[in-house]
Amino acid sequence: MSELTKKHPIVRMFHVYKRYGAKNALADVSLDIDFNEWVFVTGPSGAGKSTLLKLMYRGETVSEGQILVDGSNLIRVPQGQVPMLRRKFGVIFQDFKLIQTKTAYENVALVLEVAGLKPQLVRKKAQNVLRQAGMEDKMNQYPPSLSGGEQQRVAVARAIVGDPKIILADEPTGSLDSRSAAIIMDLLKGYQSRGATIIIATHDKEILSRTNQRIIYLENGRVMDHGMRTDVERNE
Amino acid sequence: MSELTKKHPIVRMFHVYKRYGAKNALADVSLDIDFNEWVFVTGPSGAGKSTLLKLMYRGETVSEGQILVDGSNLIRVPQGQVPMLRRKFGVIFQDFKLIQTKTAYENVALVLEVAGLKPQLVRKKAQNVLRQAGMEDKMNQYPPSLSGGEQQRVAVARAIVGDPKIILADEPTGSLDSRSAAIIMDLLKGYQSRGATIIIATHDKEILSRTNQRIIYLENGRVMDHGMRTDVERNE
Amino acid sequence: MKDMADNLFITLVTIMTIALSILIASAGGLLFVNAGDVMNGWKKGIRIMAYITPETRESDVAGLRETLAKMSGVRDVRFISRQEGLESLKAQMKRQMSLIDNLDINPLPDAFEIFMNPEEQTFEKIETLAARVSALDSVDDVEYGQAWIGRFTQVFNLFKFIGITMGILFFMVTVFIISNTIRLALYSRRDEIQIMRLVGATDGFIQVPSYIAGLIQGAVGGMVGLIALYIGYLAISANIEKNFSSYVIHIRFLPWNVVLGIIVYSVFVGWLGCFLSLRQFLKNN
Amino acid sequence: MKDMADNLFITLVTIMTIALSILIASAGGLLFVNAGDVMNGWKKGIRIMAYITPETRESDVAGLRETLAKMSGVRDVRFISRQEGLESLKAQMKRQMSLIDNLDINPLPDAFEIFMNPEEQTFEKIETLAARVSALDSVDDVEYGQAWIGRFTQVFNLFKFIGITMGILFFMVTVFIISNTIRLALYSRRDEIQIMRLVGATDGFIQVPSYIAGLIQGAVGGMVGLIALYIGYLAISANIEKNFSSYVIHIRFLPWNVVLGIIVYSVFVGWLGCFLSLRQFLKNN
Ligand SMILES: Nc1ncnc2c1ncn2[C@@H]1O[C@H](COP(=O)(O)OP(=O)(O)OP(=O)(O)O)[C@@H](O)[C@H]1O
Ligand SMILES: Nc1ncnc2c1ncn2[C@@H]1O[C@H](COP(=O)(O)OP(=O)(O)OP(=O)(O)O)[C@@H](O)[C@H]1O
Ligand SMILES: [Mg+2]
Ligand SMILES: [Mg+2]
Repeated sequence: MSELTKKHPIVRMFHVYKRYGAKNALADVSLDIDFNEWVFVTGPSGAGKSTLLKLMYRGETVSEGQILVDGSNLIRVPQGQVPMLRRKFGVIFQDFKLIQTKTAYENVALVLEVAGLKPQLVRKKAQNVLRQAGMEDKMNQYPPSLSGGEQQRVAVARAIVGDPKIILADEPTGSLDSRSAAIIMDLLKGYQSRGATIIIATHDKEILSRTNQRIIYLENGRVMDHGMRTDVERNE
Repeated sequence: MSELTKKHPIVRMFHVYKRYGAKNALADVSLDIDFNEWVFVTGPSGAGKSTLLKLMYRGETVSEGQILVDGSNLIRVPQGQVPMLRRKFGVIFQDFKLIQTKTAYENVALVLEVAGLKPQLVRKKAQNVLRQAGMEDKMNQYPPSLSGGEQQRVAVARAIVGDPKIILADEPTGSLDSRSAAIIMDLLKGYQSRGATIIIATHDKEILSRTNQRIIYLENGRVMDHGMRTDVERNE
Repeated sequence: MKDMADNLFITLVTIMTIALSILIASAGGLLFVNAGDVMNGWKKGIRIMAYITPETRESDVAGLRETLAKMSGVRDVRFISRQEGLESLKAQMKRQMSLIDNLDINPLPDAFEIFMNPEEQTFEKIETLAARVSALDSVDDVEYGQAWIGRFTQVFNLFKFIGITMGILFFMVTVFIISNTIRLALYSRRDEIQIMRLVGATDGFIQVPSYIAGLIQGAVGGMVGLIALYIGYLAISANIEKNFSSYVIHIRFLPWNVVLGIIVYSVFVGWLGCFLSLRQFLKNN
Repeated sequence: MKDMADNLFITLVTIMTIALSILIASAGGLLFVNAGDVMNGWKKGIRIMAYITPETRESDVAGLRETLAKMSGVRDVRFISRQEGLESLKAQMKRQMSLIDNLDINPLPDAFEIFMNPEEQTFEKIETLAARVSALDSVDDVEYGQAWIGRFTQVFNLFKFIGITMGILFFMVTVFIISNTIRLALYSRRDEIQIMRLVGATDGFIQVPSYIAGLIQGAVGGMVGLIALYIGYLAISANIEKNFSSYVIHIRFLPWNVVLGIIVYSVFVGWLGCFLSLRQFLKNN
């Protein structure tokens, strides 16, 4: 990803505000995220990281401003097209959002069934991605019977199984020990190399200190630092 | 907590096993945790940390072995006494377990209402503890409208509000930035100094590397290292 | 509290379900009360006519009356002379009046009209008594009123049996539907209940609000059902009175003790629904 | 799948609710079908008697017959001579036979018995026709059978009206209860539905299983209800036949097209319940 490569922004935000009542969860956020880029979003608890990701897949709608995703303006996407928009994303939710009454395998397979894939293909892909996430032997367990880290790995598997253009990962290693976390980060790197754009919200100092990718620093809903890819070292 | 202080174990485990089907979530675990001690439990994802804590408050029952908590043998506690046993504990669950249809304040107050406290006392205590956790201005929000870290702080507030003898904290800083995490750890330290026993399951390298407390290291359901308080430095 | 809005919906569903059950069941009750009234009216009309043999002497008639009055099940005995008999026959036959006018002699015999105790008035008892009366020497023949009323009593009893069976069935159905509604309501609260237990709530603490809600829902549901029934009753009885003046029997509402019983019953149903669903729910969750 | 066990309970609740609704509603239907049979039997019995003035000549009687037969609503006209009239009167009066035996002359007039088309046989029509017949010169007097049957028709029509009103009410109640049961079932799946949407499921994808379940539940519920009704019917009709031989009218089951209609109806109710609850649910969640 050299500086010479021509930029193709896949996500563009223009003066975006998100208000909950009187509170600004996001205020005047403008940013571009390039096609195939790897970006970290960080900042203290309640800074607006999850909100930023939610706006991208239209889990929430903006209060003000505009967002372009892969060329289409989100406020112009009709309700009926929202499912299509969401299939461009693979989201690792901060609270996992696994369906408690479906097994790990069924949770992952659901994404492919929703997209209308053939049953044999669904089985092959879902099992493959669960294996990569190290959940091969537990794929028939229900989420309540999985450990926190195991649930997180299922959530990761679900996010990547559909080969999405953009992966939004909200604290994807929060419940994982460093070895498991490294496996997940490697998995995501593999996806980036196959063309996906990766956006990760995280507190993890260890991960942030090791990266040479761009880090967007939020505080109180505002972008405090756009952290261009060149400034590797960050002072929090 | 000098080595000279006479030990009063508040939690004792003797050859405890916990099986789920053929799998040993815990195998042959024996340990003593002293009154007013501060202990970390660590280990890779799926090692059995959460299971260990669950057994203590009888969220699960042992498959084999015995557990003594504050002098009473858990398998001898009749079903009707389980609520009393649980009131000895303040638990920060890994997945928070906040009631989604109650506000942050109501979630915290519930613990005191369950214990039969007077309404004015409930209000005073619950508000006080939410203030300490930095959630004063958001106590009337419902969990789904709180950020991950905010939910975690409500969970912490709920765990400590009842002045429990033992605090079980399962990954209490997993969703928190380092400054918020430090506030929580300070809060717990305050409770320890008032006589509580603190047991924390965590992956957090930063926290573990800074402590001079005992660290119990689990792997595959077995205790690999009892980490006496003197061996401060640990090799993972 | 946000759960109020969610719960409001479930509460309304429960109340409506109870109200509808009570409405249907008590409409059945209303039907029975009024059908019973009609039946009793008809029953009062049942009497046994004992025709006296022409040869019987005047003095023996008094003895016969005594004998009849002492028979078990007999409430009253009335003598009807042949003249009286002809008068009433004339009154009955408007059209064929000329027929009677043309009579030279009175062909009717003297008779006793025997009334029975309404409580003992079953079809079988009437038949037995009639047979015993008919066996008497001075009695020529016996006619027990409109025999079809006896038949009708049996049909009515059959319907009563069906009604009671359906009532019991309906009771079970109501309890079933309500306990299911409450269970579904609990079902949507199961995370909450699980968490309450984890923070040390006793089953009592968890149950009390459900029980209170169940009892209130039962009482309100019962009252709403009865009010709906009353409105329906007013509409129908007004309609009947307008169309039939007082020709058809006057229909009446359920007596107040039945109304009270229904409310007690619906509170009980609310409680039982809670009891059944909570017991099972708390065991399994 | 674990949700199968959870859903099984909710599915059973829905099916039982539909079955019970159908059972109660179709039991009402059964009652009406049979009451209608009885009414029709009675209606066939209604006729107008036109008594002919004694002065009417033999030749005019034929003309009168023509006139009567041509009147609107008249199906058939039968001449009853005074002899015939007396015979039938004798047959009717068993007890008072001696009374007729003592007659010197026949006091009865000749008469026409007029039968109406059953379709046009309303109370008003009977009265109108009777008035028109009575206005004829050669007619002395008119008697229209058991006037109470006319009254009864009105009572029956009132009950029919109540029945249809209750039927519509019941339809709404059924749809209400079922859509609520389904909504409560959806309610306990709302996290699942929310997550499905987040991973890109269309509303169609989410709805299809609910609709299929709704239709199947409707069909199964309808059939279970009808089977329960049929068992109840067999029990009751056996009971009636045992107790009353063929004295009381023979009761029959619902005709097959009504049975089919009820099943179609219950499938429709299952669908409508889904439709209403899904539409509202997906809008709000
Ligand atoms: N639905 C809502 N209603 C009201 N306030 C909300 C709502 N959703 C989010 N907020 C508020 O917006 C702010 C930003 O939330 P967000 O979840 O984006 O934080 P975050 O940066 O992800 O924090 P964390 O690291 O703790 O997860 C928080 O203060 C939160 O309380
Ligand atoms: N109800 C259950 N049924 C089957 N297996 C279970 C059940 N609960 C836990 N397990 C298994 O037991 C093992 C230990 O789980 P536990 O939650 O204690 O792990 P942990 O150390 O807390 O991991 P993490 O750091 O990921 O939270 C895991 O492999 C999990 O899959
Ligand atoms: Mg967040
Ligand atoms: Mg755990």
